[in-house]
Amino acid sequence: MTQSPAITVNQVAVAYDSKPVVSDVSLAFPAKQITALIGASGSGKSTLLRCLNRMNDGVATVSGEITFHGVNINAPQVNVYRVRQQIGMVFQQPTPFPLSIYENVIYGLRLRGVKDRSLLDQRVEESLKQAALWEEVKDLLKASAQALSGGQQQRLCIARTLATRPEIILLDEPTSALDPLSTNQIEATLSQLKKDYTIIIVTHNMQQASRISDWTAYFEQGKLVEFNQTAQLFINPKEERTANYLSGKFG
Amino acid sequence: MKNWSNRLTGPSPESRCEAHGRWITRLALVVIAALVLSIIGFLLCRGSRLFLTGEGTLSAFLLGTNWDPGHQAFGAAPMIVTSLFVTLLAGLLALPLALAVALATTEILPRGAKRFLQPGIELLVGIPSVVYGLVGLTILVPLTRKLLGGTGFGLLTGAGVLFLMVMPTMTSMAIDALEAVPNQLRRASAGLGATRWQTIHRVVLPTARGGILTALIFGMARAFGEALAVQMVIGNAAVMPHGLGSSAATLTSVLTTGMGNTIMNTPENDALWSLALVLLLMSFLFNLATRLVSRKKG
Amino acid sequence: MKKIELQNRLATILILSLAALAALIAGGLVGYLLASGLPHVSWQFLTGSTKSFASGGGIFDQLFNSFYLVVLTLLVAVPLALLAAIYLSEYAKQGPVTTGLRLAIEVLSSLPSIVIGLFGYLIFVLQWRLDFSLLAGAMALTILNLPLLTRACEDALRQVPQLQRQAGLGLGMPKWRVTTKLVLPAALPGIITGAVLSAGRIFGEAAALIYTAGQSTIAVDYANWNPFAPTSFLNPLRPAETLAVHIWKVNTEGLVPDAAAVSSGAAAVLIITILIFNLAARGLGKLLARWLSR
Amino acid sequence: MRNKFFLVLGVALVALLGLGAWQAHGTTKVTKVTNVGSTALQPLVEAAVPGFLKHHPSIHVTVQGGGSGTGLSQVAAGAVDLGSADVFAEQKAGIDASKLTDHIVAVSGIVPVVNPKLGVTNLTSKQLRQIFTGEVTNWKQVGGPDEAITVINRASGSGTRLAFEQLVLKGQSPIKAQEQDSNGTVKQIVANTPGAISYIALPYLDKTVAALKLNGVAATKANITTNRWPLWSYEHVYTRKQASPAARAFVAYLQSPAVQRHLVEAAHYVSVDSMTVRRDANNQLTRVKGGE
Repeated sequence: MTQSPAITVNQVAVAYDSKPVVSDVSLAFPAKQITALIGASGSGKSTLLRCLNRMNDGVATVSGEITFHGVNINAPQVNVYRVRQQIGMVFQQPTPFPLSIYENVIYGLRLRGVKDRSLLDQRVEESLKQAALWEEVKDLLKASAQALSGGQQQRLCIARTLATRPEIILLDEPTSALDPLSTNQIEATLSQLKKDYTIIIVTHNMQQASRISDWTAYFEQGKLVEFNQTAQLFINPKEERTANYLSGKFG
Repeated sequence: MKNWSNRLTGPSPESRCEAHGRWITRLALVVIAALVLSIIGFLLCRGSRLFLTGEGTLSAFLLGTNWDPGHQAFGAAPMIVTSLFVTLLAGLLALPLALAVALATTEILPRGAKRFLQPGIELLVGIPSVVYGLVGLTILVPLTRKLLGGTGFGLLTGAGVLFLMVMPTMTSMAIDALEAVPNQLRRASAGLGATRWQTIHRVVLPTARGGILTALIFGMARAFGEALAVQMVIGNAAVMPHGLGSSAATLTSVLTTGMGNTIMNTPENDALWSLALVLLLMSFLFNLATRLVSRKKG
Repeated sequence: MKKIELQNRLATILILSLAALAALIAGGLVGYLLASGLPHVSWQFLTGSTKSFASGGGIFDQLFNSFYLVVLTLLVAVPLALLAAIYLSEYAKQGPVTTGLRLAIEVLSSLPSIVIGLFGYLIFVLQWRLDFSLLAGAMALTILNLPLLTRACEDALRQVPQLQRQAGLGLGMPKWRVTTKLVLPAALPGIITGAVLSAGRIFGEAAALIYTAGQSTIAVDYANWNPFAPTSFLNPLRPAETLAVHIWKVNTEGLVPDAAAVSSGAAAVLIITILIFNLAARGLGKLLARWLSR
Repeated sequence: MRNKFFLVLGVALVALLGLGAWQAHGTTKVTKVTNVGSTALQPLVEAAVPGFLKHHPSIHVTVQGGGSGTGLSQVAAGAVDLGSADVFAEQKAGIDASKLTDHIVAVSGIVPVVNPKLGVTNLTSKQLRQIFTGEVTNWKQVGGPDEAITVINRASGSGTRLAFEQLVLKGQSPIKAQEQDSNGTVKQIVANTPGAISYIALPYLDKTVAALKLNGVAATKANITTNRWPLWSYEHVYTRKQASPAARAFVAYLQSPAVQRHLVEAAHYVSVDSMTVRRDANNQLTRVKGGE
């Protein structure tokens, strides 16, 4: 690793009520790379992802340190909204708001009080281009976002996240509700985006992890088992449990 | 480093907006809580006067069967029994029909049916209780007279009018409860080869049970508190009922009839407030019981 | 297999016939009221004012008062119930306090309206010196409608998918913004249904108003738009008799010879008014949803 | 832009309201007089308000119901200016009658009524008493058809019931029967129930029910003024001993010829002036001179 990590997780444990879901995870996510979090359902990978922009606030108790630019984001004086503006999130299912495509993209900016029309126009075009949606929707910016197909909606959600210019984008199984064609398009988009953004993606699809990610972390029962460059981890896993999971053996 | 820690900490328009929102919703809740608690406190205070002044005893009030406040007889048992019975009867009559309408609109009939139903239900809710009472007097009382003999005034007629009054509210809430059942569940059940009835019976109804119980509670609560309409058809005589056709009086009807004719802070008036307190306590117990039942099974 | 299908068919028939029975009862009721009331409704009846002892009185004042009281009450009750519902569904943690509060609110719904009316009389009318007034009536009716309204709002809010909230939060929006901008517009149809049902109860309520808004109307000036003027029709501090109270009064202590006609005519007018009001409220709700989500 | 629009709208609204408040404040001061009490008397008192307003434009009178008990309680507590009642304050326990001033504004006849299909037109005082005490339960026992008697009593504590019990039952207690509070409801129930009997105030009598003669005497105004028809009671308006001038003015107007000659007649009450007897709170009759 030549660059300093984008965000660092140090001895993090998460519990719902008093039931632990993630325990003692330490991990440094490399900047401007795609990191995939894999593991069986309930392994705690989604929970960890949601901790990275404090989406677990009020839902679970998080201990340990999550450091972003030297700041522990769970510190009491930290403003959660500013963290989330720097670390965006895209969810399993497309979540377009019941508005036009244009309004969806600039939603975050509008709320921040940006009024400059030309800046907004420019952001819409940029973000949609980055999300590889511009060509398909440039003539229907005023149309309702809910008329788009599932794949288009998900790319719109990515564009919406991009429009606020975050540093890190968290994706929680972004293609699990999509068909293979749309999945391909999203993957291509993500590969393009890593030039400018740090991307952390939770996926159940191991091919997807191996196709697009630079780094992969394997989780089992709330613990980080192995973290390595994707090629290494998939071809030559150091841990037996990783190897078992990758080859479809459990227990 | 310094730069970043500045960028991520301290208040922002967002955090101010959030604090503002929390504050305003909490304020609303405090206002409501204050209102509710002051009413409850008010009733506790007024309702216990009869016993505190020594004019009546609690046991004589709850178990006595002679209600004649003008002559220091404060036995509220006949009204308690009547209120409970009439409410239960109305609820039990209304529930199947309300549920049937709700099932028909959400599970069987095409979606358009709801459009006609909803305004209809809302209309029925808005008809003043006096009008329900008049309808009861001109239609239900003669009907009961033919059916059971006697005067036609009595428990059954009272329950009938209440049934008419609570059915719309219950239907509307039952529809909401059924609509809250996710469609995936229905599809999953149908996908397993279940018939519509099996899906309703094994998936939809169990899932919506909490909501249906709430509909029942709200419907019966309204029946419990209704006065003007019942008073016109139940015979309004404070005696222990001995059959479906016998005249009786509910807590609310006695309360409403007597309130305007008694002087405040006299035992007669205090006894009426005690009736109101009983009403409050009974519906409290009733709510609590329903909650426990739905929690145990759900 | 055969048995299951037979069972299915029987159950369907049973449900449909029970539903048809309910519809028949309800339809018969409304039809009966309209049929017995509409013949007495005339332009003069709608626009005239009440007479004390002679026949031929109208109901214009009462009709307007009903409308105004519904508006005033909803103005007080809906924000209060909605904010409380937002707190209960979005902010509050499940615990004994919220459960207790919910229970208390629900228990409130079974209090007879005359008790609420007397409470309103002793507190609002006397203690707070509001006199017999629309405002005192609106506050009593607010109490009466809080349980149903809070419940309806809370249910409506809860039915908005969690994902929509998360999407907003993920963009760095504060929860309050997410609630007002995303959740509220989506929940609006449910909230409107609750409000419309409450409006129905307000239109039909009499017992709670007898001691609060009063059962007589002062002569008001429909040309005076200043809500502070004592005789203005918009003054919320004037006593006002609503249509339902009028129906009650005519039936109980009416001295007019045509009491039965006035009562049934007023009931028919009330039914039609509620219908119009509800349709208008729904239309308005659609506009509001569009406006809120912008 | 939208925000600006609403800001302007809001400012304009506040300005208008402020102007309105200022303007309303500047107008002549209005004195409020509130009357609470007997629902039966309410229509009469309410009808007097427009005429009173012509003479005293600055006094606004509000007339509300609530029942005689409420009226007496509230006027005694000082919550309202006037309390109307159909009983003497002395007859109600819990009211300090010495603090109140009684103003009798009308006399109301009480008339027993039966279902019109019954065909009974006359009863003796004894028969009426026996019906209401439950000694007689079938109409054929008093010369009517073979039909069970349905007794509908008035709400206990109401003025009409008190008067009826004192004048008809003479101290015996009535059977437990259906109780109704208002004249209108009683009338509707009697009209709809075969074999029903009850009693209402004379102004409320109409064709839906049949009035009974008592010992052959009909309930007419002329018979009431001479006490040949003994079932009648006063309609009172009470004020506190130190009533406000506005309240006193209104009571005076209620007792003035303008109301007594026209409104009282129109409402089918009997004017106080035309009575040749007077009755006190203890039911003692005294003959007065004059009358008509």
